[in-house]
Amino acid sequence: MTADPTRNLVELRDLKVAFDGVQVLHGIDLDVRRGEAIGLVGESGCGKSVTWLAALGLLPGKASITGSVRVDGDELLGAPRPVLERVRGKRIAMIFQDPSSSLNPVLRIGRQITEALAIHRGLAGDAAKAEALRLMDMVGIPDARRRFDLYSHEFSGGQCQRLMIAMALAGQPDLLVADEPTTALDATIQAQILDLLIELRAETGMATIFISHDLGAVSQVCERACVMYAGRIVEQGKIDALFDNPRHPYTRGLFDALPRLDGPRTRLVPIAGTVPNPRHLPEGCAFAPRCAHTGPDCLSERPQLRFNGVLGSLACHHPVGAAPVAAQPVLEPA
Amino acid sequence: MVTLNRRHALGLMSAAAGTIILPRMSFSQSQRQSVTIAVQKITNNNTLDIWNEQSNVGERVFFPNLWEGLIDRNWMGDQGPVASLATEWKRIDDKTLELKLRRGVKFHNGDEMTADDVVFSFSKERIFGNTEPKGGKTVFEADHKPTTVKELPAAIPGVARRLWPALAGVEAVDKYTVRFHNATPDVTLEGRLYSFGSQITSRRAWDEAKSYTDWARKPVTTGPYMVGEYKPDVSLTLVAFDEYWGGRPPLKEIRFVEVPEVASRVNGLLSGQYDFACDLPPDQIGAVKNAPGLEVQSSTIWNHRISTFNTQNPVLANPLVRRAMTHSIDRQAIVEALWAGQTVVPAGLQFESFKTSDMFVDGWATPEYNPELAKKLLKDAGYKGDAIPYRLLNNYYTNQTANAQIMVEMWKQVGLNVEIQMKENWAQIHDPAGLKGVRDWSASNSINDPITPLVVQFGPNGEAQQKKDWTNAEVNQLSVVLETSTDRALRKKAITRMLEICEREDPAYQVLHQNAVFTGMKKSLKWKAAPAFAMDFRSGNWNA
Amino acid sequence: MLRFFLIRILRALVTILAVLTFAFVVLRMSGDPAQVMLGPDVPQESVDAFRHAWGLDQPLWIQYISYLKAIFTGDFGVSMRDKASALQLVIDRIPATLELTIPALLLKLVIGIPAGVYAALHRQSAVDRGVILAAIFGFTIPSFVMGLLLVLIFSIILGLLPSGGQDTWQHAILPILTMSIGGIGILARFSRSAMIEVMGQPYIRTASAKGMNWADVVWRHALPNAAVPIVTIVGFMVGSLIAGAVVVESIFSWPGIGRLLVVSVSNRDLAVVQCILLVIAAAMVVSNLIVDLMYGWLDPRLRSHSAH
Amino acid sequence: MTIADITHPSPAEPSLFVRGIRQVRKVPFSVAFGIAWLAAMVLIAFFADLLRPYGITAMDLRARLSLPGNPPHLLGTDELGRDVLSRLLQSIRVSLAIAFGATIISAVLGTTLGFAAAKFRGAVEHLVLVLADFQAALPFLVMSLAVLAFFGSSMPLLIGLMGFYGWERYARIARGLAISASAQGYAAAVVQLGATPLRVYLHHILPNVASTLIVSMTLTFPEIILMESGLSFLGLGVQPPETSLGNMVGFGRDYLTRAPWIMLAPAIVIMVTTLSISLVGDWLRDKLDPTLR
Amino acid sequence: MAGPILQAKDLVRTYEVRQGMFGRPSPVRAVDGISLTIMPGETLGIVGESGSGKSTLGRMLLGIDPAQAGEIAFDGQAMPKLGTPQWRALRAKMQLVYQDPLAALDRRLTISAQIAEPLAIHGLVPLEHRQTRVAELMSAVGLRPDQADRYPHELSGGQRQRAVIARALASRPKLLVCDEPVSALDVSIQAQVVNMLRDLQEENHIAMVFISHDLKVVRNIADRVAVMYLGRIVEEASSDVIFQSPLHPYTRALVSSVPVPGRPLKGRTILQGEPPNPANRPSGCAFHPRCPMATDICRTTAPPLRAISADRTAACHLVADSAEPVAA
Repeated sequence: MTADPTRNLVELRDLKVAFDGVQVLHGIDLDVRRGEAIGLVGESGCGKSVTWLAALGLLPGKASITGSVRVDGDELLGAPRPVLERVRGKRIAMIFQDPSSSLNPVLRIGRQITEALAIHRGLAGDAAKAEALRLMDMVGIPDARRRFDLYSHEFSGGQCQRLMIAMALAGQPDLLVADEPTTALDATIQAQILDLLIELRAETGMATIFISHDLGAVSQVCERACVMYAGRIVEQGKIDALFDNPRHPYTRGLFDALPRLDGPRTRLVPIAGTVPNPRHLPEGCAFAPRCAHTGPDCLSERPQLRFNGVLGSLACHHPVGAAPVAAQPVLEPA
Repeated sequence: MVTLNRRHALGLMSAAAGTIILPRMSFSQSQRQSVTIAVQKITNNNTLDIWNEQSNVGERVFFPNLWEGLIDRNWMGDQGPVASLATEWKRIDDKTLELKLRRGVKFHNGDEMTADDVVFSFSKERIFGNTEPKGGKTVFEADHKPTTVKELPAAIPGVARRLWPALAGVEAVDKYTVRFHNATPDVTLEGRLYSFGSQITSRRAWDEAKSYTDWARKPVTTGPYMVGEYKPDVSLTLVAFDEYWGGRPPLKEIRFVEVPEVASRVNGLLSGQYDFACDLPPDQIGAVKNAPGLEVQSSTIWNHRISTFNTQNPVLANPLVRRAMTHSIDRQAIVEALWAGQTVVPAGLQFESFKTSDMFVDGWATPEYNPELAKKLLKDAGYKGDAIPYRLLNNYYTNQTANAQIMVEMWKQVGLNVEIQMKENWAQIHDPAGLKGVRDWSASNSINDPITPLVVQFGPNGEAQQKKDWTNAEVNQLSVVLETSTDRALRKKAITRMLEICEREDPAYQVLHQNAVFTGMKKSLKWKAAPAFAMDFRSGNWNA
Repeated sequence: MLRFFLIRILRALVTILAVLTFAFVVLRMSGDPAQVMLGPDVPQESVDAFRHAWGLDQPLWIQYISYLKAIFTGDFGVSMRDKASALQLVIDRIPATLELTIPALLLKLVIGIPAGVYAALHRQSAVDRGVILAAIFGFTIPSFVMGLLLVLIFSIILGLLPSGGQDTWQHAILPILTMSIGGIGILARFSRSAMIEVMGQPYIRTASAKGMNWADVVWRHALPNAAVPIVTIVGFMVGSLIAGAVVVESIFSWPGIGRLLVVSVSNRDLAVVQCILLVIAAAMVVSNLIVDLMYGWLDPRLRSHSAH
Repeated sequence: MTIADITHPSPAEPSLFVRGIRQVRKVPFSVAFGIAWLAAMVLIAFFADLLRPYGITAMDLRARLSLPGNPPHLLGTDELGRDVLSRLLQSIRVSLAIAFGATIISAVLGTTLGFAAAKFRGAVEHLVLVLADFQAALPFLVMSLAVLAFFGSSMPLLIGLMGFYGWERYARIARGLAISASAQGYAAAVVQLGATPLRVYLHHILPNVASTLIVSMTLTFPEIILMESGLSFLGLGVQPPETSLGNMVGFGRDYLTRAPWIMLAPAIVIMVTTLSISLVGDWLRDKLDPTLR
Repeated sequence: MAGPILQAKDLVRTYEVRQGMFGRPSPVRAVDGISLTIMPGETLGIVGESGSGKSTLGRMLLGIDPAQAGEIAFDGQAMPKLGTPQWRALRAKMQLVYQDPLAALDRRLTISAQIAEPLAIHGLVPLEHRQTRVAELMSAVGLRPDQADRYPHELSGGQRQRAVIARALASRPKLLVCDEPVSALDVSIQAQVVNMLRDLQEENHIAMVFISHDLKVVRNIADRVAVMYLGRIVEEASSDVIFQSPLHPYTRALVSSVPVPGRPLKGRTILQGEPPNPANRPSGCAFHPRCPMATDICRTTAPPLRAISADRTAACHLVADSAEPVAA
């Protein structure tokens, strides 16, 4: 494939998803360049997983999806099933939150990996097995040869996630979408998996989408992050800029709510209230009811996501923090 | 031998002719038709032994095609006696009957029938077991000593002794003459000879059979058809016995198939799968008749449907209540509704056959349908509406359940509270535990004498009294008269009085109607049903 | 696992013993077979002789002990009607029943499962609704009504097929159809819900995300998982193969074990009834054991657990 | 995957009435039909005495097998000239009573045994499992055939026997759910609060497994109606002069060609009723299972 | 000052696990000789990987899982036998808050009914005052009065956890064991619940055992922290100290695996391997196969938990008897 290296690998344009008439995704625009690692951050229900399930056509039939999803310029939305199947796993691979239930319980692990190899690389027999063993080694499954014929329930959660990654790597994808890959895992294992993702990206050069509600994890894996709230991207930018100087009150709130391992043990600063019901979104800014910085315009007019040069983009009428390039963290209770 | 009788000569000639024109004959044999008959049940006991399978389904497959007696019933006629394996018979005295056997009768195994086979057919070994005749001792001990160790089913001796309570023995006078010796005087010896059971089987075949069951599955008899294949509960195939003394049978095969469902029998007849469908309830007549090419043969049979009373029931102990019950039933309405008018309400527990021996009581009738009278009787009896149990089998008899429901409704009209209790089998009907009331039964006339059914069923040894349903001292005295007296006038007086007691004064039962059978068949077959369950497939009744 | 199977086998044996005892107690407690066997008109001496001949005059517990003893020596008793070995009678009838029930089972499997799976994969489609409706219809019509209707249509009106009996293969068509229609409905409904359940599992999404084509996802990933619950109900159907024929064999005058049961029950042929109950129970128990084995084969998770 | 969090009090909560209307509108036609039919059946069962034009044994021997549609006998008469409509109404009552009684018995029996197995484990559990094996090993029709034929059929025996139908299904469900509820989750939480076992089982576990049990009941209910009709076919169901749907079909089968209404009227009622129960049951299962909403 | 509210000594809990198809059952020590003391009003944090036995320990402290060996005294009294009336009565004094509030709540009962349940069980508040008490509890945990008649599934995760906490507090317990109470919650909600727990605890002077794998939360809420590895406590100290200067290599690994926003992963020690299966307990120090500093003695001899300094214990051969951290 002769892909233009400067062109975006994946382009999402105005991606909207509704379930039974309830809009849960309100127009997502996102460009993924080759080799890039992007984090999608937000609370549960904000639409970060739905975005990519929708892009790959993995949502159940009752979901209605509009907008555009292009991979190397080829439209995926509304494309016939075979086209989608060629993209899945081959161009874009995806791994999921709960690795134990995401592996087929009645099929041997080895077979699940070789299956992917057969689909995307036409490997069969010993060649497939050798390659599968190599992948298992690569993701750090000890004693892969012996465990090739085991079933998923005979592996721990962390190992299942490694196996999922091995399976995802089988198609040598251009983009790996990791949907909360570490949420269900222990902190120590979480660190190992993050490490593995970083390493693999370095080795293979595949782009990574890292979906997580854990800001710490995102900051380690990604170069760029999008913060989502109620089905929209509310802030987007380089990881350092975003973390050093969050502009959106929501992003800011997320940081403030995190307890810290260092510094004085202070009272936590939560974000008041809860995420809104997608059936009953407020008219203006969806975050307005929980926001300490609202003006009258927030209640009436929804702020647009505005591109802000190198700093990324932002959808807020009343951003917090220092406006320009300032890198002064402001820590005060909200 | 000079005196060759005519039939014998004919037999020889045809046998000779047969050898000459064998090919043609086998051709014509293949031309002979076979029929398939759907029946509800082939046999109850899975044997083809007349003594073991004493039932109306047995009657159908046995007579007159398989089993023959010394004297046969005139199946297509008045049900009276006709000469069969015996050509003539005469009384030596009150207790002794001598019969001349027909010569040249062949068993299915090719043996000729002789006096020896007759003696065997009435032997301890074959039927009586260890029982002794009433009023005497077994004679001809040697003849009756079992020569084989075949186990006789436990039921047979009892059944045999019921039909031949006082048969002391059968004497083979010569090869073709036998004498029946009774321990007591009996006017009905001839009648007993054409009753269900007294038919003749080959001694050699019995001796050769490995077990009773083997024999009973394929009994060797003299009938026009012999057992081809018998699959219990499935089918019975009778095949033509071409050496039959009465000439070559008209059918190649008669196949009885067991089809328990009425609807399935009718359906099979309608779809042409069966030539005959037996045991049709009257309501199916229309469905068959309306189909092209099919007809229904209906005939009343010598069996009356009755219901009997249990006088141990405190309510029924009062004869007034029983009388009320007999007057509440509109028998004619039942006959019209359930039997499409195809049967009759008889003159009490009497049969036309009684007329042949002048034992028919003219002017006698079932109690009239008179609800007002019934109500009055109940009032007189002081009946308070106590429930009277009615133990009922589910259509053991044709229309039984429907008939019972109608009767209960009719009883209800006069204020009688009769409660149906459905039972599964006779043991439950007769279960001594619990209160009994009224139950269904039927009464058969098996010899042309009022001794059947009245004495046999309601006399001192009859089931009604044995089961303690009812008893009456006078009836018991009269029964002795009927059983032993040879004075016709006395006997007639006795039966008249017995009817009065059993049906009016101290009702033991009430007669409902005569039974009838309905057989659906293909019109083209030109066959007539006998007034019996038996189906006659001899040449006289085929394409006649 | 081994322990698990030992326990299962032990339980199976206890079950058979329970069935044996049940059959014995129910059959003996309910009255006297002699009366039924001999009919209403037989004299008392015959009844007594019969009862003595069959040991029915002995105390119940002695009969029970001798019955158990006989069973352990492989003697299943003798038919009171036929004097033949009860086991032999039953075995003679089994082929006829299997002639109907095995094709019926195959029909159920071949039509029911695919219909259910197809309906599950095309939920809310016309086909789905059709399958559900047809399934419920098939299941709600009493089998004798179904049988009579089929006879009415195919034998009487169309004259295509025989209405009863066991002579040719055409004779088997209507009874097989009658037997299978209800089962097809049950199996279709069951397969449908099993499949819907499986299709909602995360590993199906994983398989799709791998880029596997739809058919392979269904065949290789969904079906093996859906097979686990389906096997349960199929196992039950296999077990009831012999018993399932009671009504249909009566309608179609088919000389199988179902009719033998009905006839023997109404004749109180104790040995035969006991033997049939035993054979049926054994078939059920064995098929349940096989289902348990199949579980282990189909679902590796169960292999390492000693689950019940 | 959490797609929507529908937890919040929306600003303008619609009134109960409006919500009710919405609920009704959401019910598919087939389910609405099923509910209506079942309601009608229940009404008939309660008021059969008032509704039926004739007594069930009242016969008119002159008007046997009269065609449906005539004014005195809307559904015609049967072989004894009894009004089919009257008998049908009574049959519905009797069949529903049997099916209902038997379903309740088997549900109570099964649930109790299932809970007992879950609570005591060990020997009790094995005993229950052996009983369940026994029940599964003898196909129900065969067992009923043996019992009823030998003891004779009566209403209490019939209901009692039918009460055994499907109990093992409830027992398995109840046992499984109770064990998993006790292992973790709400039941353990309540135990931890200091509740007595009785309170835990009756107040918490039972209401929670009730929906599954009710769905299971919707499965057994039509099966029992069918089973009774099968027994009636063999002459072992409800006994005359009492009548039931199965009994009517059983006795009416001989009149299939001559007077089809005798059999078809109850057969159609059986079909539509079981169909309705299945439809409503399926719908209920979806409604009661929050994961499918 | 009063004595400890809860004192546990040498607690052991084993259960049998069958390995493989034909394996014999072998005992697995989920909790292996743990001693703890909790003072009234104090919060003890317990951290460790999954399988370390921390949840089992929590349940044992409450007497829900019986101990096979060792003893527990609550308020100076020995723990009564599981399931006895005395045991049930004691439930009013000690309560458990679960990780998954949805599972812990009966989905067929309203929130208020469930909050009132301990009151009914223990007959604490007369019927007529129960509603008032429930209302108080609800407002204490930050639930609105209009939510009283809602069912669990109608609430958000955070609200459900509040309801569980309200239920746990209804009987005014002296000890609260929280098993991962906030791990299933979003960050913003997590902070709300943690704050609330702290406030309630202070107001009511409740002792608390806070079990979590999230070091950041534990640090924030706990006064003292015990680190568990494979059924044993490997280090225990005040929470200010233990994460600042972890002594045990395992604690250090745990601390360094916590991702901190804005701080890259590079240069951290990542613990390799999986948490070991309790059924195959390594010889010597259970941690030695994963320990970057393991020496021979670690492979053969299990280090005892010993006091390193005042208020600080650790179980490691390499930790010196001073408060100095081991050399990296």
